[in-house]
Order: sequence, then structure tokens, then C-alpha cells
Amino acid sequence: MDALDIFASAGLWAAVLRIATPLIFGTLGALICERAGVLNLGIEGIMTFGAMIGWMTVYQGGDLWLGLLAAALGGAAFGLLHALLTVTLGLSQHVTGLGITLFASSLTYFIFRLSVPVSGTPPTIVPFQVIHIPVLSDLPFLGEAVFAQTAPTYLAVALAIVIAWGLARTPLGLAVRIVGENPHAAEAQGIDPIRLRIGAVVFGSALMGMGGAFLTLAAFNSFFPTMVQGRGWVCIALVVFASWRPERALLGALLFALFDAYQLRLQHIVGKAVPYQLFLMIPYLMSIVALLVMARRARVPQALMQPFRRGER
Amino acid sequence: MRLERRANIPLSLAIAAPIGAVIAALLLAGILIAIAGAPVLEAYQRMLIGAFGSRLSITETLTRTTPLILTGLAAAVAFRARLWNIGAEGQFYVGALAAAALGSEHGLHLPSYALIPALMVAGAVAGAILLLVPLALRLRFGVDEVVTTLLLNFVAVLFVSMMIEGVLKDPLAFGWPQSVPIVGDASLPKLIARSRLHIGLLIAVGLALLIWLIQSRTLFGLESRAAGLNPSAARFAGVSLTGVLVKVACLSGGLAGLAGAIEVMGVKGYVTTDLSPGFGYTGIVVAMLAGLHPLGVVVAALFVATMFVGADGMSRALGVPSFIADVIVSLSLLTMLVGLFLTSYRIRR
Amino acid sequence: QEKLKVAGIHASPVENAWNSRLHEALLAAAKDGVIEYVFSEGVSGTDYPRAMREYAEAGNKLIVGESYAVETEARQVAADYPGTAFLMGSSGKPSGDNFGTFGTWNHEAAYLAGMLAAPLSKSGTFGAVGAIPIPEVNILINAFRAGVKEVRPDAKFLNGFIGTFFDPPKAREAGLAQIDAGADILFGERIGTADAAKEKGVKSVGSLIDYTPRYPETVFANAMWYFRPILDGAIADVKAGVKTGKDYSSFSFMKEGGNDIVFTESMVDAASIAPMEAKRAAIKAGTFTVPVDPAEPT
Amino acid sequence: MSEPVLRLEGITKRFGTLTANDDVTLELRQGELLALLGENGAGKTTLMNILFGHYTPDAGRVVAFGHELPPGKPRAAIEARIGMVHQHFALAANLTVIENVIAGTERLFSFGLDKSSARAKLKELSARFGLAVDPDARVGDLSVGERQRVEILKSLYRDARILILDEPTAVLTHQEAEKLYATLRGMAEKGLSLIFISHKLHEVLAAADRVVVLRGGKVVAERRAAETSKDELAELMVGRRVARPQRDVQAPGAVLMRATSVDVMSSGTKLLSEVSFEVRAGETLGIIGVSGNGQSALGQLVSGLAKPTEGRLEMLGKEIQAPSPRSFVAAGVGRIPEDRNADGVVGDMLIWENAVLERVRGSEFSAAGFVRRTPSRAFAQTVIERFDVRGGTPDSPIRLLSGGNMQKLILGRNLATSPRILIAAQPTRGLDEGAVAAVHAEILAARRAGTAILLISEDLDEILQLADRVQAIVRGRLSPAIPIGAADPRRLGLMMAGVWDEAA
Ligand SMILES: Nc1ncnc2c1ncn2[C@@H]1O[C@H](COP(=O)(O)OP(=O)(O)OP(=O)(O)O)[C@@H](O)[C@H]1O
Ligand SMILES: Nc1ncnc2c1ncn2[C@@H]1O[C@H](COP(=O)(O)OP(=O)(O)OP(=O)(O)O)[C@@H](O)[C@H]1O
Ligand SMILES: [Mg+2]
Ligand SMILES: [Mg+2]
Repeated sequence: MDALDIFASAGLWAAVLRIATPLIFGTLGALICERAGVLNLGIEGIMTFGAMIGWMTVYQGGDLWLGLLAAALGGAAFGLLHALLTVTLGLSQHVTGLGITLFASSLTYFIFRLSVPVSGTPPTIVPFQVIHIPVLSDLPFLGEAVFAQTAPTYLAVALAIVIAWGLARTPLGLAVRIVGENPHAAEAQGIDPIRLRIGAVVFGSALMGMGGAFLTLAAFNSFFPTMVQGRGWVCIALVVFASWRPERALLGALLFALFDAYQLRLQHIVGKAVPYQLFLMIPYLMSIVALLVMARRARVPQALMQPFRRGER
Repeated sequence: MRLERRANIPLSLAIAAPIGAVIAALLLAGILIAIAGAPVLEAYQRMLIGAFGSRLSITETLTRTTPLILTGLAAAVAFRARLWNIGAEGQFYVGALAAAALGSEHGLHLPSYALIPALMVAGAVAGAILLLVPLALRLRFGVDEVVTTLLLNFVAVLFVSMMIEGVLKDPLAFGWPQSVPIVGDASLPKLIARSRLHIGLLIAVGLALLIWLIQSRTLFGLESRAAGLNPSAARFAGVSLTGVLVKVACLSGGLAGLAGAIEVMGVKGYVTTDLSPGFGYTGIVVAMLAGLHPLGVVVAALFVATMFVGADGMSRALGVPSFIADVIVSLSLLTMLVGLFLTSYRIRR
Repeated sequence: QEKLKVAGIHASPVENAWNSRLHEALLAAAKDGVIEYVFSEGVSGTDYPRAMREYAEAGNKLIVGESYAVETEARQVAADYPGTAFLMGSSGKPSGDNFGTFGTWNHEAAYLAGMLAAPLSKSGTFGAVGAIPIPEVNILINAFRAGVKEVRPDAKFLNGFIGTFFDPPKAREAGLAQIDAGADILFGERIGTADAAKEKGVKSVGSLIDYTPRYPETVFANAMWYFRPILDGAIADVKAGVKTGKDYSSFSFMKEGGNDIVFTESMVDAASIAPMEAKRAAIKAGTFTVPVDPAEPT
Repeated sequence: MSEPVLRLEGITKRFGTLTANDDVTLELRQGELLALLGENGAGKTTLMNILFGHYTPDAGRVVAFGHELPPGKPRAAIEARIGMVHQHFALAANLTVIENVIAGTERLFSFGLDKSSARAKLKELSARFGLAVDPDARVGDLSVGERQRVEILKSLYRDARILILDEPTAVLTHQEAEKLYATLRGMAEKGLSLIFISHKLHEVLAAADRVVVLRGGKVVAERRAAETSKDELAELMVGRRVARPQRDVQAPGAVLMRATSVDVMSSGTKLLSEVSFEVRAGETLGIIGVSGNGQSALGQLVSGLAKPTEGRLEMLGKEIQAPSPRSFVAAGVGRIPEDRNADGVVGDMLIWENAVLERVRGSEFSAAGFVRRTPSRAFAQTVIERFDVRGGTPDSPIRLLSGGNMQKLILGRNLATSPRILIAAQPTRGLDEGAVAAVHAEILAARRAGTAILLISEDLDEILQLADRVQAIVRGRLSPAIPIGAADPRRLGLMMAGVWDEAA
């Protein structure tokens, strides 16, 4: 096998979808917050909490879907905290976000340690299994490459499409966009910018929680502290790369996952000739380049990071 | 509920708010401590002991304060001029790497009195360069620096990781990814024997004073303050915004890079990718708590270090999961943010 | 008899396989009434020396942990607290009278696991997933390969490093990538590898701890590492008041009970058991030495 | 006329210690066009913001079509069929016209967003009210006038029966303004009721049915438009008669500043084109124009903030090679920026710091990189005394000063150094009559002392009172100068509309 043959293997593409899934959830979540004008740097901590609480729910006997729901609710709760501080009070978004990340992750580890005293490797659950879709999963190559995923992966891709459509085509989506562009314009149209921003941050954070839960409910079967490993920051980068568009966020997550999956396979062929760090830098550098390209077109939500306080000029 | 900006901040409130915030954070953390089955009051007492109860704990608290002062200053001088440098973490790492590379066997061969300042300058220059990149993007292309500086943190850490697994790898470290160590002449003298406390603390406090002097007494201070508070008025008055921002970036990135260099020279001796437990990010917290005042940064850094070291010691003493320390630090940040907000706003109805 | 006060300082959360070996041995010793055990986990490099000093000042007589990320500072601490013994997983040398070190040597068991693995592969390709290429990991993987090669000299090997110690989903991806590339036996230095094997219905070998209960259909053999002999050795020295600044790695050897293979008979080729057991006896008897090769596997 | 469709009762609104609206009661009848008048800061916008629910009043209530509106809910106002055109447009620049118009019109949680029927309705409204605009254009690409139309269409789209317009003509050309008022009259005839705010008394008299005057947050008078005069309204607004100082005749000296065919470009658009003028010692050249026509760009050019892309700019007989604020200040140019809060002062810095900021690099105020604080404070004290700045000492933050006193300080820090040239951009914008008189007196004193003054102003009266010669600026071009003796409001009005006699 040489470096190019890798692209012809179905396993690569299946891996791309798997690796991308938590990133798709997280990126969509961060994107929704930002389209409404709120930068949510709490993402890394929220994903950590989601990973833990989702797993814990299932470990305590809950259904897998209940676990995913718990992760969403947990994410939403931290999102609400972030929103209360940054939207209602209008505090600095990046400082609060960093605080939430520290708070959510340390609280996660604390709770985990109290409820699961250690013994060897952490206990496991039975994770989401690959679903066999009649016909599609049996297709040659495609069946293996694309239709060999667990349910949350399909959910993530579907969500990306639904959110892309929703932002562009529904009254709610338009309201989110106008709040992120100019909350005063939104208010003048009878939209309550504060409630809408809170809603967007809560919903976006729920998605982040689900992204974290994918790691423990599908990608793996137990929770490890620090297992999120900077995936949240990758999502923040991907939102920028996607120029705040859900369909491009999906693409960006897949592209990044492709680099990662490729890198893991390339090692078999060339050893560690290319430092793996170079591959890991790609999403960040990609995003900075994207910012440069977009700079002239000002696609950034214009009210991003600008607090809106009612009755203030 | 409505928020209303206060016309002026009553002194009593300015004092009460931060105290109230700390109390609130401790009460909330108390719930968790109780859940963990430890005696809450004793826990608070243990925190105090953990931070100040012995020669060891005092020196440890001050050792941890040192990099926080520097990264706090880095954030404070930048934010003052409305340069949103979220990249102190990355600047810290490249500063550390520069100091380690030049301070090693293969680096500069200088006597100690020349080597130490040279390495500090090297660290500062490395940090400054890393911040000048996003600044150039902002000035040239109008790219917002919040996101670019944040993202460059991860690039910088990956770069450091690549270096310490590559050309700067310590061949004597048995394959562990760590940089070549600095030579003995490059390490900072200790302030107190048999402790980790080194003269970096004095340097940090001295720099805080110096920056305070610069900000309050010099032309650059006056102009950079004007540029931060009202860029368009500063421009009208003939202040070169670009010039101010470049200087501020050098100062801010330099301070963060210096923090990294000092941590290597004073404490660790070489670079690994876990050299910093988030000193760069915590520096932002410190700067915010200090209201961006350089002397306030010293106090805020001491506060954050106290909280962490105290809580960490408490967790060991009482067998509470050690993650409680970060919980307490983050809680006090969040409550402090709210507390400071309430000094400038009142809530009506 | 008075219990020895022992503190454990874990740089990672104790879920981490390596730390769990220390943690469990220490818990067991505490349960046996030999020691009193307190610990801290997830202690970052910046905080590690402070934790060492705090425990030393709190009157612990033996402090167990890992100095990989803080080699210089840890030795400094030991010098400052001559009354306390330090027993650290380390890549470096012992230091002074009270800074003892140990390596993680379960390569002998890995060699034996390789012998059992060899006939199980149809493709003749064997994968291995590691964190980063440090000698202890390299030696382990190379020993596994040597074991395989003894039985199947024509075997092909794949190797993947994931660049981090704490990303099981990524270890799983690395395992899947190797299966895609034809491997049908995986040597899992990292947790997560066996999940890939399980998912794809191939077999896997565990390292350090016994993964078989977790993956009963997948993990047929484990290269176990036992910390208790090292710990007992150090405790004995502390109690005897002799110098503890020495290398305790030799307690890791199979003949000391420091590492061994555990396997599920029903899952392996029955014909392969006898030669393996013979090798095992030879190792214990000292007539066979498993090669120690710290070079990075490719 | 008929029943009131809208009633504001006893509205009071405080910002901290400032009472912006004080027990205001107001009625609007069906089909009526009501003008709301008052000085800057009188509380007009605040009142309208309360009516529309942006602000919550401290006391009082709003009754529309017989129903009381809940306070602080724009949505309720919209549902009561009230529409508002904001002083600072409330538009999202990155969205299209149609998106700006339909946002919030449908139930949030529905699949709707029927753009095609919305487009049809918008086109119909555009045609009916003569408000042409492309529904699919990005709002950021529209001209100011078009954006104004979008603001109005937003309200009409929601079938507003009551329309509020806050200073709708401030950014429009004369013709655009006339067209707008014609449209508004048409709306009133179709049964809509309208309130508009304007500072332009002639517009008010021409368009409104009724005028309500606010002063210091209180309603001080109400008049039928047909039964009042400009003079009366002006006096009602200010509360007293204020005599502005008179200019005396004086022969001008040498040309101190000259521009020859200067162009200024900014990101691809030409802000100024072939601008030529000259100013002599002891003379005031007035530049009159409607906002948005290049007055700001001209102000920037002559303050050293914008560089000529073509043409020559000379000062004191020498061409300026590298214009910058610093080189202008060094050459002895005093500069008063058009927006004192944005460009004139740094609110959170002290008065003395603001007083010396422009000149701090000179040896008088600094040495070896350090600020010389004693002479700096002394300078500020001198300015405070000489120019009668009230409300602060050199060591108080400048934001505590009122607008007029702030302006006196800005004027003072420039005039205290006896500049050869003075650039005064909108020097009395937002000031009350007392302050206006003081500023005018200082400008005239400088003229007497031989300073060449370039006065950029939107205020006809100000130009007529201070200038010796006048040029109008229209779409980045300057008209030829006419002597003030030949100028009257009608002629200036025509010049501002771009109609100038090439021969003049
Ligand atoms: N949100 C606010 N917070 C604090 N003060 C305010 C606020 N809005 C208005 N003010 C103050 O209330 C007073 C009235 O302001 P308002 O904007 O209503 O005046 P206006 O009559 O519309 O003036 P203009 O002609 O300049 O538009 C001013 O002194 C203003 O500074
Ligand atoms: N955004 C605001 N928040 C709070 N108070 C404000 C705000 N804007 C203005 N004010 C207050 O409104 C008052 C009037 O301010 P303004 O600048 O309109 O002065 P002024 O009355 O016009 O003075 P002068 O007549 O001398 O020009 C000041 O006391 C100021 O503190
Ligand atoms: Mg005023
Ligand atoms: Mg107004």
C-alpha cells in the first residue's frame, strides 16, 4: 500500500465519519452560539461534562439515548450559566468562557471521582453499535465507507443539514442571525435579543454536550478524565474555518477528520517521517488562513462578542 | 429585572464585592466538600494552612504567584490598549522553549550574569514575535485577534511538542519528549534555600512596578492609555495607533514569553508540554480580577495562587478529590466577575 | 508492627493503566495492614514537586510516584528531605540515599504473548498501538515482535503512535487503521486498542493490566506488570533503614514475580502453549533472556 | 380631527440622576402629522423609545387605540400597529432587505419564512408609497437614503397605523427630504398617524400639523404649525433669547491654507473630488453641506487624518508632504473635530491629560519619554481659566464635563497656543444657545487675531453669522466660493442641493 492507496480504502472513510462526529456536534453548537453573537469558550469543559454525564447515565442503568439526552441537558445547563453571565449580565465572553471550561471540567472530574472510586480500568458500558441499514450498508465500498456508522453519527450529519436549512429558511433561524448581526435591529422587530441569545447558547451548548458524549457512548465505552483532548478548541477553529456556515462546518469537520485518519494510516507506510504535530496543527492554521481570505468580506457575525443590555446605548 | 449603570462606585461596595465573591465561591465549594464527606469548616482551615501555614506552603504559594504575575501583566497591558491577546499560553511556551534552547549545552556559552539576562530577553523576544503575527494580521487585513491568538496557542504548543520530540529533544531523557535542559549557570538563584522560590518573584514584582510607572508617567503610557480608551480620539490627537499596538504587543507577548523563560530557569530546568497548567489563560483571569491595574495584578495573582495552592493542600490533607482545587479557583473567578459587575451596575426591580 | 506511612502521587488520574497498577498495589498493601496509604492524582508537572514536599513534611516515610516529567526537580526534593524515601517511576538514575527508581518491565511477558499470538494470525500481520515512543514502550513492543518472530519469522508488523497518553477513542482509531491495513492481531499498549479488535472481530493482547474480563472474546493474553514486588522491596528497605537510592527495576522481572503472562487457554492454539511455557520456565530460571531493544519500532 | 389613536400619560424616565423625561403627556390623532421638537438631549428619542417599548418608563403609561401597552415590550407596540424609524438605523447590514423586513414577523417556531409572498407585498408597498428599493439587496450595500426607506418599509410591512420617525431627514439631501415629507403627507392622508422629530424648523413648519416642544424632558409648549413661527419655536426650545455675537468687517491677509484639486479616496470610493479652496489670515471660510456629502472627509483632510490621493495641499505657503495630525499640530494648526466625544476627548482620562494629549511630544510637556506633569497641569489650568471651562479641575475625568464645557476645553487647548490656522468642524453641534454664543465669540476673537479659519458646518445660521465667504459641499465636490454678502438661506439651500451657478 502506498500513500495514495489509503484513499481507496473504505476503512479510511468510515474512520473519517467517526472521528468527525464529535467535532460536528461541537462545531454546530459553537456555531449556533456565535451566530447569535456569543462566543462560547466553555466548549472544552462542556464537552468534558457531556462525556462524563452521558456515560454515567448509561452506567447507572440508563438507555444509550437517555445518556445522550443527559449529556445534552448537562451541556444546556452550563450553557445557561454562560448565557446568564454573558448575555443577561453582559460580562466578557472570552473570560467567562475560559472560566466555564475550567469549572465544567474540574467539576466533571470531581463528580466522576466521587461516584466511581477507582479500580484498575474504569468500568464500561455497551456503546452504540454500528447499525446495518438495509440495502445501503450492503452497497459495495459505499456500504463500508459511509453506511457503517453508529446512530449518533447519522444524527450529527442530519443535524448539520437541518441546522443549515433552519438558519437559512426558518423564522427562528432568521431571528438568530439578525440578533447576531445587530441586536438592536432584532429588538426593533419585536424579537427579544436576550431571550433569543440565551436560547441559542443553551441549545448550542446542548449540542456540545452531545459531542462529548459521543466519545464515551460510541467512540469508546468508558469515561477517562482529560479524554476530550482539545477537541473543543478544534471546534472553535472549525467555526471560523466554516465562516459561520453549518454546511461548511460539516465539511470542515470531515476534512479535519480526514487529516487525522490519514495520518494514523500514513504512519504504517512512512513511519513517523512526518511529525504528527504538523497534521494536528492543520485545523488551526486552516482557520487562520480562512480568516485572512474572508477578512475583506466581513462574514463574521457583526455583533459577535458585543453584549446587548436593554435600555443602554 | 433591569440593569442600570451606577454613576459612581461606592467605596464600601468596591471592598465588599470581591470579599463577597470569595465567600460565595467558598460556600458553593463547601457543598461539594460536604458531598465528598469531609468536614467543611476544617477544609477552609486546611486551605489557609495549605497556602500560608508553613514555610513550604508560603514559598509554594509565592512560586506559583510568579508566572501568574507575568502572564497577568501580559494580559493587562494588552487589554488596556484593547489588544485582545488570548495567546499568552502559546507565548509562554515559545518563550520557555527559546530559553531552554539557548540556555542548554548547545546554546549560548556565557557566564551566569550575562546568560540569565540573555535568556530572559530571548524568551521575551520569542513571545513578542508570536504576538506580532496576529497583530500584523489585524493591522494589515483587519483579522480579529481574539480568535487568531487563541488558535495560535494550540499551534505553539504543537510546535513545542514537535521540537522537543525533534531537534531539541533531550537525548538523555530516555525517549521522553522533553527539551534539552538548561545548564547550571542559567538557573535562577533561589530566594530561600530548600524551596522552589526563586528570584523570578522579585523580577515579576519589579516589572509590575515598572509597568505601573510606564503607564502612569511616560509618554508611551499616556498614549497607549488613550489609544485603548478611545482609539479614534487618540488618532485624532496624533497618536500612532499602529505604533502603540506594536509596542504593546512587544510588551505583552514579551511578558508572557518571559514568564515561560523564568519558569524554565527558575523551576523546571527544561521544557515539556505540561510546563504550564494554563498559566496563560489564568493570566487573563488575573488581569480581569485586577481591573487591568499592574499593581492589582500582583494582588490578584497572589489571590489565585493562594486559592489554588490552599485548596490543593486541603484536598491532600482531607482526602477530597484533588480536582476540588480547580473547582474552587474557577468558582471564585466566576463569582468575582459577577461581584465586580455588581460594583458598576445595580439591579432594579 | 507499626504501619509505614506511604503517599502516592499520580501525575494522571488513576484510571490510567500504569497508575492503576501502582494504585492497586498500594491499596492492597494498605489492606494487608502493611502501610497507611494516601494519594493525589492528576497532579500536573508544576504541582508535582509541591505534592512531594507536602507529603514529606506531613511525615510520610515513603513517597511513590513517577518523576518522568520532573526528573530534575524530583531529585532536588529528595535531597531536601533526606528523611523520606522516594520511589519513582523514572527514566533516569537513582540519586542520593533516598531517591529510588524503577522501570516498567513487562517485556518478558510480552515476548511470551507474542509466541501465543503468532499462530492465531491468518494474515501474518501484527499491529501495535502505543502512546509515544519512549524506551519502556519500545522495549515492550519489540519484545512482543520478537516473540512472534520466534514462531513466525516471516511475520509483518505495523505500528502506530497516537501522541498522547489519554485518548482512548484515538487509540481505537489507530487500531482500526491497522486492521484496515491487514493486521488481525493487535498488541494494545494503550486502552482503546482492544475495542478496535473487538469491533472488527480480531484478537488482541493486553499490556500492564488484565484486559480479558473487559474484552472476554477479544483479549486472549495479557502481559501483566505487577508493582507489588517493587513496592515490597522498597518498604523492606525503608523499614530496615538501608539506602533506598537505588534502582528497583529488577523487581519487575518475571523471576521476581514482577511481570507475567495471563491468557485464556480456550482462545489460543493448544499447540502453542507448551513451547511458551517452556520459554517461561527458561526465563524464570535465567537460562533465556528476552532481548531488550529500546529502538523505536517502525 | 378625530379621536386620539395614541396617548402618552405622565411619562417619566430617569437615567441615574438625570431626568430625561419628566411627566410628559402627549396625544396623537388619526391622520395627524405631529412634530416633536427640542434641543439635543431634551429627551425626544427617550420618549419615543419608551413609546415603542425599548425603554421601560419609571412612571406613566402608553395607550394605543384604547389599550394600554405593557412597558418595555417592542413586540407589544408592533402588535398594536406602531412602527418606528430609528434615529440610528436598526438594520442588520449583512442581511438582505427582505430579511430585515420579515425578521420577527412570523411565529418563531414555524417552518414558514415565505420570502416570495413577502417580496410581493414589499413590492406593492414600495409602489404604493413611492419607496423604491431592491428587496434582495444586502442592506450594507445600500445608500443612506435607501436604508431609510427600508426602515419605513419595515413598519409598513407590519401594517403600522402609527409611525414614529426619529430625525428622518438628518442624513438626507434636501430633495430626498422633500420627497420624504411628500410621502409622509400621503400616508397621513391614507389614515396613518405620524410623529416625527426634526431639528430643521422650516421642515417642521412646512410638513407638520401640530408641534410639541420638549425642553429638559418636559413638554413646554404645543402649537398648531400654521399658527407659529421659526423664531417662536426656537425661543421655546431654548427657553430664552440668546444674542449671538456679531462679526465685524475686517480685511483678510495672506493666504495661509490652500487646496488645489484634491481628491481623497477610501477603500475604493472617492470621498472628495477635485476640491479647491483657500483661506486667508483673519478670514473665515465656511463650508456648508448636508451630512453625508463629504464634510467629514474634508474635516479629516484638513486635520491630517486623510491623505490627498491627488492634488496639492499647502499650508503657510508650503506643500504638506506627509500629512499627519502630528505634522499639522507642529505646523501651528488648531483642530476642532466634528464629533467631540468620539474624536475630541478620551472620556476616562483626566482634563489635563486631554488638554496636552495633542502636544505632549513637545519639549514643553515631556522630557526623555516622561510626561512633565507640572507644566501640563498648569497648561490645563490656564485653559480652564481663560476659556471659562466649568465643572472640573485639571485632575477630574473629562467625561464629567457637559458637552458645552468639553467643547470649550477643546477650543481652548487649541487657541491657547495662538494657531495660525484653525479648523473648526461642527463646532457647536449639540450645544445649547449659551454655549453656542461662547464658542462663536472665541472663534471671532481668533479671527480678529489674524487666524485663518476653516469652518465646516451643517448649520446655516452659524455659517451666515461667522463666515466671510462660503462654499457648499455636495457629493464630495466643492462649489465655488461666494461672499457672505451674496448669501441668503435660499441661495445656500440651492447650493447645498448641488445647484450652483458656475459663474458665481
Ligand atoms: N440609555 C441612556 N442611558 C443614559 N442616559 C441616556 C440614555 N439615553 C439618553 N440618555 C440621556 O437622556 C437625555 C435625553 O436624551 P435623548 O436621546 O432622548 O435626547 P434627544 O432629545 O433625542 O436628543 P437628540 O436631538 O440629540 O437626538 C440626554 O441627556 C441623554 O444623554
Ligand atoms: N450614556 C449616559 N449615561 C449616563 N449619563 C449620561 C449619558 N449621557 C449623558 N449623560 C448625562 O447627561 C447629562 C447631560 O449631558 P450632555 O452632554 O447632554 O450635557 P449638556 O446638558 O448638553 O451640557 P451643555 O449644555 O453644557 O452642553 C450629563 O450630566 C451626563 O452625565
Ligand atoms: Mg446637550
Ligand atoms: Mg434623539
